[in-house]
Amino acid sequence: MPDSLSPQLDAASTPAAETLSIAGRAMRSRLLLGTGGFPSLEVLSEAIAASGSELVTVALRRVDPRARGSLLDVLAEAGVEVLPNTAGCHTARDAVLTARLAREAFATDWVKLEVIGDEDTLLPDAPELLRAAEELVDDGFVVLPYTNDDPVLARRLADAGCAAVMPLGSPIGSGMGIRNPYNLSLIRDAVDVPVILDAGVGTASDATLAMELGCDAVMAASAIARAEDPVRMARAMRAAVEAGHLARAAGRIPRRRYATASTPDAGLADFT
Amino acid sequence: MPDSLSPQLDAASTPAAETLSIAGRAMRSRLLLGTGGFPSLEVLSEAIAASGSELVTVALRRVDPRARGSLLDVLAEAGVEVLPNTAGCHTARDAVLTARLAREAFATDWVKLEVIGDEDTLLPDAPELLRAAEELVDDGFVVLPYTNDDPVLARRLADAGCAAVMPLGSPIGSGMGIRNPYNLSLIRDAVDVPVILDAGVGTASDATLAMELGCDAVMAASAIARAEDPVRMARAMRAAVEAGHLARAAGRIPRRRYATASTPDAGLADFT
Amino acid sequence: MPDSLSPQLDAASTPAAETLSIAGRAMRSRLLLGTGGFPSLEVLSEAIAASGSELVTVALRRVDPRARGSLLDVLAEAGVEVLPNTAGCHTARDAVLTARLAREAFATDWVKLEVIGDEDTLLPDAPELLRAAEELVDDGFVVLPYTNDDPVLARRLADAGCAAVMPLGSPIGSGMGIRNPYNLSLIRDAVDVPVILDAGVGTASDATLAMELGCDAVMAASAIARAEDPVRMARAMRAAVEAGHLARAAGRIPRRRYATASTPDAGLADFT
Amino acid sequence: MPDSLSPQLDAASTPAAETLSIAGRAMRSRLLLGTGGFPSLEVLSEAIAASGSELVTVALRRVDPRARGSLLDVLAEAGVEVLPNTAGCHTARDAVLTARLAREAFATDWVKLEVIGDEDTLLPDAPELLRAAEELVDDGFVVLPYTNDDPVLARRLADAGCAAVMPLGSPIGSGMGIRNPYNLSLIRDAVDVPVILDAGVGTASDATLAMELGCDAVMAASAIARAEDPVRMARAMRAAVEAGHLARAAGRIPRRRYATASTPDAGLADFT
Amino acid sequence: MIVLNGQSSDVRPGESVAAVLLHLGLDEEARGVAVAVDGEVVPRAAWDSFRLAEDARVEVLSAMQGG
Amino acid sequence: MIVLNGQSSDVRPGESVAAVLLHLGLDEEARGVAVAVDGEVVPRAAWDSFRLAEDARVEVLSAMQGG
Amino acid sequence: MIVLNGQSSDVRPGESVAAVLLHLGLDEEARGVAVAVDGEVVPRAAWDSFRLAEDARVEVLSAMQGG
Amino acid sequence: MIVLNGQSSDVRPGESVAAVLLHLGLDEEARGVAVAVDGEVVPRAAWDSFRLAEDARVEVLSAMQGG
Repeated sequence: MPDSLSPQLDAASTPAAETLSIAGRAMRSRLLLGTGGFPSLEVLSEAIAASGSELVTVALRRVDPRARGSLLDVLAEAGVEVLPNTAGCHTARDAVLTARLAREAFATDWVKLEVIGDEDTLLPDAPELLRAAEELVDDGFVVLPYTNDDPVLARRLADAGCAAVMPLGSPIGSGMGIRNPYNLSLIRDAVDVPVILDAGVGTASDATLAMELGCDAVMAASAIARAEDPVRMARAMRAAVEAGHLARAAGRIPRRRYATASTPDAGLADFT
Repeated sequence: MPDSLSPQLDAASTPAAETLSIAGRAMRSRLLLGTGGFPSLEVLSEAIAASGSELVTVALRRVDPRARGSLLDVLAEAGVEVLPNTAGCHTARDAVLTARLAREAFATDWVKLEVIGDEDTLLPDAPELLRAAEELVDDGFVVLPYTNDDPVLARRLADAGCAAVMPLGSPIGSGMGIRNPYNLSLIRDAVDVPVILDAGVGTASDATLAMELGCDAVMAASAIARAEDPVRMARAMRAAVEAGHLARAAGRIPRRRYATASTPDAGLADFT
Repeated sequence: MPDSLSPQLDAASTPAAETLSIAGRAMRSRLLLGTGGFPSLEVLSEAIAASGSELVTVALRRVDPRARGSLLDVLAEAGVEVLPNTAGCHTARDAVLTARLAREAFATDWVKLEVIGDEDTLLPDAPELLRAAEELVDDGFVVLPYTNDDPVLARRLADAGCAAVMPLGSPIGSGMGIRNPYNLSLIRDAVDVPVILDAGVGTASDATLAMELGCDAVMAASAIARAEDPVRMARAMRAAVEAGHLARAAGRIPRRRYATASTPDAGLADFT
Repeated sequence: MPDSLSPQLDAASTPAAETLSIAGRAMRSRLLLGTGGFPSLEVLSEAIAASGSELVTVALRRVDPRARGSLLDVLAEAGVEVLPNTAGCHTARDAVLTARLAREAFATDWVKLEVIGDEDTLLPDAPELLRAAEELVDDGFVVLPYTNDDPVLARRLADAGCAAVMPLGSPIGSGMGIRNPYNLSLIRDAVDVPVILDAGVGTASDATLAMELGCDAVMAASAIARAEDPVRMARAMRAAVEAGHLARAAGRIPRRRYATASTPDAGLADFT
Repeated sequence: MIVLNGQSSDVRPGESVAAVLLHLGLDEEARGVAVAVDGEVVPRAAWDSFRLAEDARVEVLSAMQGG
Repeated sequence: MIVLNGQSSDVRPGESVAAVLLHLGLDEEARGVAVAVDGEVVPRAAWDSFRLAEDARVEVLSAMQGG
Repeated sequence: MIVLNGQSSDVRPGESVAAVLLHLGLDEEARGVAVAVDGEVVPRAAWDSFRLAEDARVEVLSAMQGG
Repeated sequence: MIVLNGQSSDVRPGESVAAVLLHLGLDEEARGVAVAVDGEVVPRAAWDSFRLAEDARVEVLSAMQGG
């Protein structure tokens, strides 16, 4: 690999796989959608359609007699798969229990594993996350862990049997994009499972960059749900992910310090 | 306008105009294509189709008896408009004369005005550029000047009657993307004519960012022509420009130092 | 704290402590020096003097009958304290054993704890690092762990009783500086023990920035030892650390999108 | 020169000149100080002493009967040279006239030439600036133009006979530092006269970086005058400029994508 | 006293989980629901048979927009 | 001696621009062609009438891929 | 009417620049002072001899903190 | 056979750590030296008394430039 300082420069041209495959499930869309933060279920429904997403996250919370079931109905109508998360869990124990309850509730053994270590930044707790991942993999779950951008932790999660890794670009909902593109590219090199950028996406270019860095997919929640026009942003993200996926496969030009004429001087007229 | 350090934060939500309008000509595509550097006219033809571009640049050079006319035939078949450039000119005089010859040759009064001030970087020469622009506007041309990222010069070019301004992101063919996003956003604020990012685009995310910063269109030449797979990169750029254009109109979320939970804690179970 | 995107903006003015205090030991210098990579012991000796450092790292390796003792003699003459490291260890067990051997060899219970998780990047292994730190703290060591830039792990290390945390800016010897200044500022907020930037420093401005972000000290090894002129670079780093330390305490001006005249217009002449 | 994307990588090791020489005047200090914005003349006086500066700027404004002369007295006592500026001028004509009045008032033919093109950003007007510079050089002035970061304009100003060029890092008083380090390094390559970073400096690391990029000196005004503790910031800037100047001359290590062990594995113990 | 979703309830010891769900207006076919008692999952198949002990802490959870 | 596109040519003084184009295998309908003589544009309409002077410098240009 | 530093003044036509400076409390030795009349520099050496015309616009400038 | 710093050695079982150090030209006052046998630290105080077993793996370490 080129001894490069510029993560994208390592985006060697690779055949653009037509489908994303996680734990044997093939998906045409490379955009995962979070369902939180939308102004209404109607807007959520429209945004799912606009995004083309096939996999969306849901949380598990105490039954609210006032609003029951309709979320699952909306997702069923949209024809998307449900990916339960363990949002709000601060220990491996709570996360594992929540995953098991989600399996009961949604009849899926997939789980987006979150073990939070800090209230202000909602950053993951590395040792607890690894512990929970190991336990859930042993218990037969398809584990997609929300992790920080540490390449070593990502590799250990993959080695533990996680079906994918979901490193952050920056804190959840911060909209700060990818703070350390270099680490994302190292994670891409470090693991063989799919890499899904999770958290921090603020706008379309963040998603495009993530794909160019070698991510296999991008997860967007607040960036779409809390945009002024969520449905339009869903379309933007869909195009952004496709753009970045195509660009990586197309093999970008190298970065150069100096210019390279796009119009040769050969045959230039002399008017002197 | 918010006293923001983050150019994109100024991307106030604006209705996404369906068409780009330059000097009264409406175009659906917001991607301009350079024709230089393609491995063959066949690839150029495919790339034009993949890009959806409606306006492509050509240069004027001494007649080569061996290869005559076919370029114009290709562009005619593609149904795109020709935008002659003055590439290679280092003085206002040469640029003005080249523009007049292009008007003769291509029966168009549009010109992409380039006045180069340095051989290594191919950066424009600000005073000569302004002089040439003033002269050509007086002569009835529709002038699209290739300029640096100086907001003051951009405004002076617009004030001189240029139909658009084409600031660089970084040197021609360098692939370094947008070195100073802040200046691009200042240029967006400084002029009322269309702003077209010209030069420096290396990959799709550069184009997406440019649109998010408020550019009305993006010009790509080497980034597509010299990519390992030019046609695929043309598709990537088309999607990238659309993504950025939609994202700006959708109104991105603000950047925050800390996290904002995308899953509320309300109703969180207590397993203690 | 201001909801700021710009780490330095959070550099609230704090009284510049005259001395750095780690585990009760006060030092005037805020620059730690690594002894590896110098062309000779003579240059090392000069560089130590030029750097003003009072604490330098050494490694523990198999006795080499050819070159024995002189390193410790040089350090003794320089009047600096020795900080043994556990470089090369990949497990908590090896790191703990190495720390105990270092205590025997150097009669110090201080240790710079390194537990490496990857050969290419030499990034730390978070769970193993935490385990080793806990064990060594229990064993009475003054533990200064080399950690990644994860604020949660840093807080857990501090909670475990480490005397300081030594987050990286970028991989050891990479010279890439601080890849994620934002995380460094979060670490500053997350712990009460001294924060010492370790690894990644390439040149003086990296050290200045680290101090402005709130680090209490900077560790430099390759940046000085492998510079073309190590002694001159040692002087540069000394000044750089002082500059950043003073600047943070001086309370920098805020960043603004627009200009603020340094020369008021009041009283401006009118020559029209 | 290396085809590098990283401006600092081009910081080839050069002998660190002991003194800065502008138009034949040698100075030991490489920090220029602006006198505007200080809370009092007393603080200004202390800050000058702390900064070690030998050249400070003053403006020309309508006589204020209430506060006359004392500024010049303070500067005389400080033993610094006066560099009049043309702040507030928007045309070549006004700037030239102001320079001539300054020559009358301060008996110096040195002038910091400012020709402003925009009220919000206070960015220079390139064509007017070049015109004024040419006229003042013809009139025997030692011209130090405040310019944007365009390498072509910088070279034309130097070719016109300016004694130095003073490119901006970002808008005056914005504290945004160096928005485009790449352009600064191109300017360094483009001219033989001293390059003095002017405008945008917000904190010490900005000044250190400027020197590492190859600037011969740094001008600071608001960064010092409007800091919470101006005198302390003056000390910080003095150290920062020295650090960057030494670091460039010391020849920094290259940036690498991967780590380079600062502690070799040779002789590593085997505890298995 | 039995705690249901963090609040004291009038559920009596010896009642089944199924009965508790009825209290909440949920029948056994309710989609997207899961139950934990004292920090352990109670599988749907055991909702009828599982009897709540004195001081049981019951969590009845369902899908919510998130993440 | 007349210089055609930077090279000495056997074009003789007094010949028309149209004649020069024929030398290059171009007829008057040639699309995408423009001509400058001694740094001035010669409009298509003048190709027949414009006669080349001694030492004329002629530039005959056409479209090329670029920019 | 003569305008002094942007404001109408009671300076009368025919007065010298030196006289104007006295109005402002400045003598000829005043350091750091420069004078422009109608957009032209009036050198210190001419302060005595230079007589102000009807409607002259006078600018008297000195050092101020700046830049 | 006893392994000394990763290499086979002629150190014989029953010899003391102190003796091994002498093999390496180190006396008991040697500064900056530490010894591990079979993955355990042998404190300086035990160098005399500690006898090496068959197949002992001995690591004798000292300071090296690093980090």
